[in-house]
Amino acid sequence: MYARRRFAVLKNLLEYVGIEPGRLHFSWISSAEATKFQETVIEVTDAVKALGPAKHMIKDIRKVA
Amino acid sequence: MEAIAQGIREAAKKLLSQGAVDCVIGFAQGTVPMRDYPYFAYTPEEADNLTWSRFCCNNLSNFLVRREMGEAGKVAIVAQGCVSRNIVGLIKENQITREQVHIIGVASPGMVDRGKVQALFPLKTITEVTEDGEDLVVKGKDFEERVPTKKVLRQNCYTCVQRNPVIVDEMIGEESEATHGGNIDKVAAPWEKLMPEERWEAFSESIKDCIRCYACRDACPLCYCHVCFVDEARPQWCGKTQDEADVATFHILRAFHCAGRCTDCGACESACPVGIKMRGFTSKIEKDIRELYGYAPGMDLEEEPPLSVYKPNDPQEFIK
Amino acid sequence: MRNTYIPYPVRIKETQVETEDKMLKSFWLEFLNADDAKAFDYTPGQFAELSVSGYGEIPIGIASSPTEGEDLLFTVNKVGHVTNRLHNMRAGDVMGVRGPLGNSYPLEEMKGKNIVIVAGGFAVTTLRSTMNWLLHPDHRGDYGDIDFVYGARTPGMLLYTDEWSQWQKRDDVKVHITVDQEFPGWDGLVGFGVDIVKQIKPQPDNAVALICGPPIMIRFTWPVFEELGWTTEQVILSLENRMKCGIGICGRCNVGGEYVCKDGPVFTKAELDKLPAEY
Amino acid sequence: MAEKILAKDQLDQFLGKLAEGREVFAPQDVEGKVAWAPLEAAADLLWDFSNSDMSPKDYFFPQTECMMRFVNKADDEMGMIMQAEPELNTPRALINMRPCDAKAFQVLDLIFMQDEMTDDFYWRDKREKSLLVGLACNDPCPTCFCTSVGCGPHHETGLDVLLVDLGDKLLVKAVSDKAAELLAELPEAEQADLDQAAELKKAAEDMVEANVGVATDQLEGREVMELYEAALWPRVAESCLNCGTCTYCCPTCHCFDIQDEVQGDEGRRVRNWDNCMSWLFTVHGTGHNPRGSKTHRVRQRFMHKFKYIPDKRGGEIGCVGCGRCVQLCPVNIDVRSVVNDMNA
Repeated sequence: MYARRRFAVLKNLLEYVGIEPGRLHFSWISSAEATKFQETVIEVTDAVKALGPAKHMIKDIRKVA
Repeated sequence: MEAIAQGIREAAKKLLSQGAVDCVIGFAQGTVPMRDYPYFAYTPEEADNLTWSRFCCNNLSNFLVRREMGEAGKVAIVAQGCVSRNIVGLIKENQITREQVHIIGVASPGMVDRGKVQALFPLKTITEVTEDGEDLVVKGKDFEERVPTKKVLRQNCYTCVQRNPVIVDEMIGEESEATHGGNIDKVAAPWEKLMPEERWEAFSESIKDCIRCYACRDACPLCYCHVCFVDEARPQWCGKTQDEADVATFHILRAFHCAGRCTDCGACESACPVGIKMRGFTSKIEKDIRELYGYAPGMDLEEEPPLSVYKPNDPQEFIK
Repeated sequence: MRNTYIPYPVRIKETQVETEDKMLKSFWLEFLNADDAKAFDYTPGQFAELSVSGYGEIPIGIASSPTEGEDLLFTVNKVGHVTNRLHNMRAGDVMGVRGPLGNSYPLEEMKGKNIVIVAGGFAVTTLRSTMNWLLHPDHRGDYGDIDFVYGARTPGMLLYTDEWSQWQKRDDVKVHITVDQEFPGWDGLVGFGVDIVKQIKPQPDNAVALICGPPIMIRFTWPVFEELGWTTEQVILSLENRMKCGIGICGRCNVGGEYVCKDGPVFTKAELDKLPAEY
Repeated sequence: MAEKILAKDQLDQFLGKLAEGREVFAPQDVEGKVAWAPLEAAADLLWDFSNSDMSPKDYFFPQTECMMRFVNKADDEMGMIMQAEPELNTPRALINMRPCDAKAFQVLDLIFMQDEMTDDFYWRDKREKSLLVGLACNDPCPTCFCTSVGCGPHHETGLDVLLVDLGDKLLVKAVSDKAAELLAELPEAEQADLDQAAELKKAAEDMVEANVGVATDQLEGREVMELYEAALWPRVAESCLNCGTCTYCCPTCHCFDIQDEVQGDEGRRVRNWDNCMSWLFTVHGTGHNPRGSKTHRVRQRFMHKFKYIPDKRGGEIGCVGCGRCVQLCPVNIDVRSVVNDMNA
């Protein structure tokens, strides 16, 4: 319940600085909810794949520093 | 302004000569224009060096947790609205006790943004700036001009909602209008109106000059962690390079760590040697905290910090 | 010009866990290139930066002596990111060594003098190197009497047992090995190193002492020497500070104007007394 | 070589020659700040400015610099061997550098290039491939104190060429022979030009002398411990935030950190500026910190510049009086007052 508040603020902040919505997910899953866990993982990976490679916050150490 | 400064000096002398406090934390006149600096008066004689002006841009409450001398003793501190709100925050976060501080309250006149004044005189060297009524008198080697003070205040001062201290032991001068008249909600989170791609550009542009000196963090009364996340070595959360990803990680996470605690005092922006305007992103967090949880940090000693409590009906449409 | 930041490639030849708590592990390293082995011309007391690609570098005293051949010995305490990784590496793995770095024990000036060595815990590493140098047939005749005092908390925490056991059999060196408390199966000396020094009463005439150990040991050992009439010029210490470049530039090992990595790590007590105690 | 004259309207030609085989950089007006940037045309050169906000040390000692690389593959043990980054491809020319900044490089040479072992490959590479063309200060700022630390507004140390702004033309003085070819065809200066430059020099020196300076005459004779234990340090440290502003804007501060970074198959060893104000800088793996308090750290910076470096490097002071830290310190810790207190 505390996390819900913190997460709301973080999600808004990340989207505010230009991280695409959909890269950050939050779910409540109990240890008994295996199916929900599986579904969520599929949903999240699909959503992130659909967005394609991240454009920001990516460090490339091959670049000449 | 000089009357207030005189009042501060008198109050400080009294406290020090009575032995009521060990030290009075205020400001003294700096050696460069528009840079009055945090000063620690231990004797009534030293209290003569105290001043008060529109160039007092540090948040003095920072020193309540960063001082090394005489840490055990009681101190007096000069506090306007935002500083008093940070004192409230520090008390609520168990960093200090109310009994340890004697608050010499002053109404904030609004502080000057040095960068704005310099920008009026591009590439020129400003040698002296003095306050004269509602104007600043700006002098250089070959010029002298008057600038209306209200045109060159820090952005946060225009939208300040609490110019008078929220807790006080003695007040110097009169209380002022509560606000400077600006509406924070009209200017907070300036990039909300942009498209996602433009937002990153705006954010990235705003931090591009960062040299990672961490003056913003070190000037902030919220950043009292003994080891900041950015200094943690095991694990190392954040890279040390000038790569945009590393620099952005620092700024985003620092801002987030201040969520629900930031009083918009502007000390970070005033401390920054390269003129980064952190409020471009910190104001978004504070806006959310106001809108989602109806909270303004440091306004009273009782209200629970917004990220340490919850309500069953908190917004959660983002949760699947 | 040689880029002195680039480590020499070496292969781990052999490893050995040294102590019962498994926190200290020794590594014998061989150079991949013969030229590098020649270039790595060192003297006991010097150290090197051990480099593990992807993890970083750590400054470690060289425990071997050049009299033992070209391979290098390092004994590493597992405390951080790099040392944790190093402890997981095995014989055959390739890593890097950068050095030799720093000054060394003043072996030239020590010639003709009696020598007292006091080592505490795992600070014995560069003193193992020194002992091997001093006891080598080519060098032994250059020096006077040698007392070697070495203490650890428990018998299981003593390093290099095979070696000092051999030294104990020699009649040209007095070896005093001690542990802090009585221990089942331990029939050697009991007590702190400083207690042994009190007992053997080393005489200051024409003598030099090398003391290496935790700061607390040094603090208690010096007064004993002082009592016996030793001067601060005769007592030689080795410092450990956080380091990065190892060549006297990057600034973090500064003690006063001295760089522990370049001007040290070996200093006389007289030299250190003139500097801030920032170590 | 005798002094030459370069008319400002001839600058494009001169810069054209300078740019043959070199990248040229100069302080310019970048969004209202004076910053070093690649130079496109003579028109972008500034003539009325005090100095760049940040020191140009970044050209020789970048804030982030890759030192070496390796292949990060468990099955490629030879790949794990570190390989040095390539040297600088194209030589550089830095034009309109202030004399204090050039002097700083000469101080740093004493530290980066000491002997065979302490010979910083990356520093030397860039130093040797750079031509420094200085611009004398005719109008120093109130925070300048170069003359009190062995430098001056028309100082030549560390430069290859010194320019003196004479209005519509520049007096060109070859300091090293590195730029002889560039200057060969320029006309020689008249006596009147030399006289004008000498007057400007005198006037600028007088201006700096009139500012608050630092006195360091007592420092050499004092023991390290006497200065170290002086009463002033806790008071200096009191307002200090322990941020890195003073060290990062400083032309002579040179402390750094070295770290490894990996990303998939790629690995590198990289150095980043670091600073003695940071708690992290000296802390040991055991948690012990030899400079554990703010007072320790603040003292280190001043002692290093004004006592340790002079003691160690033949009297050379580790400060060139550029005044950047005075202007930028968020709490106005003024190096001049600190040093004068040390010297008192």
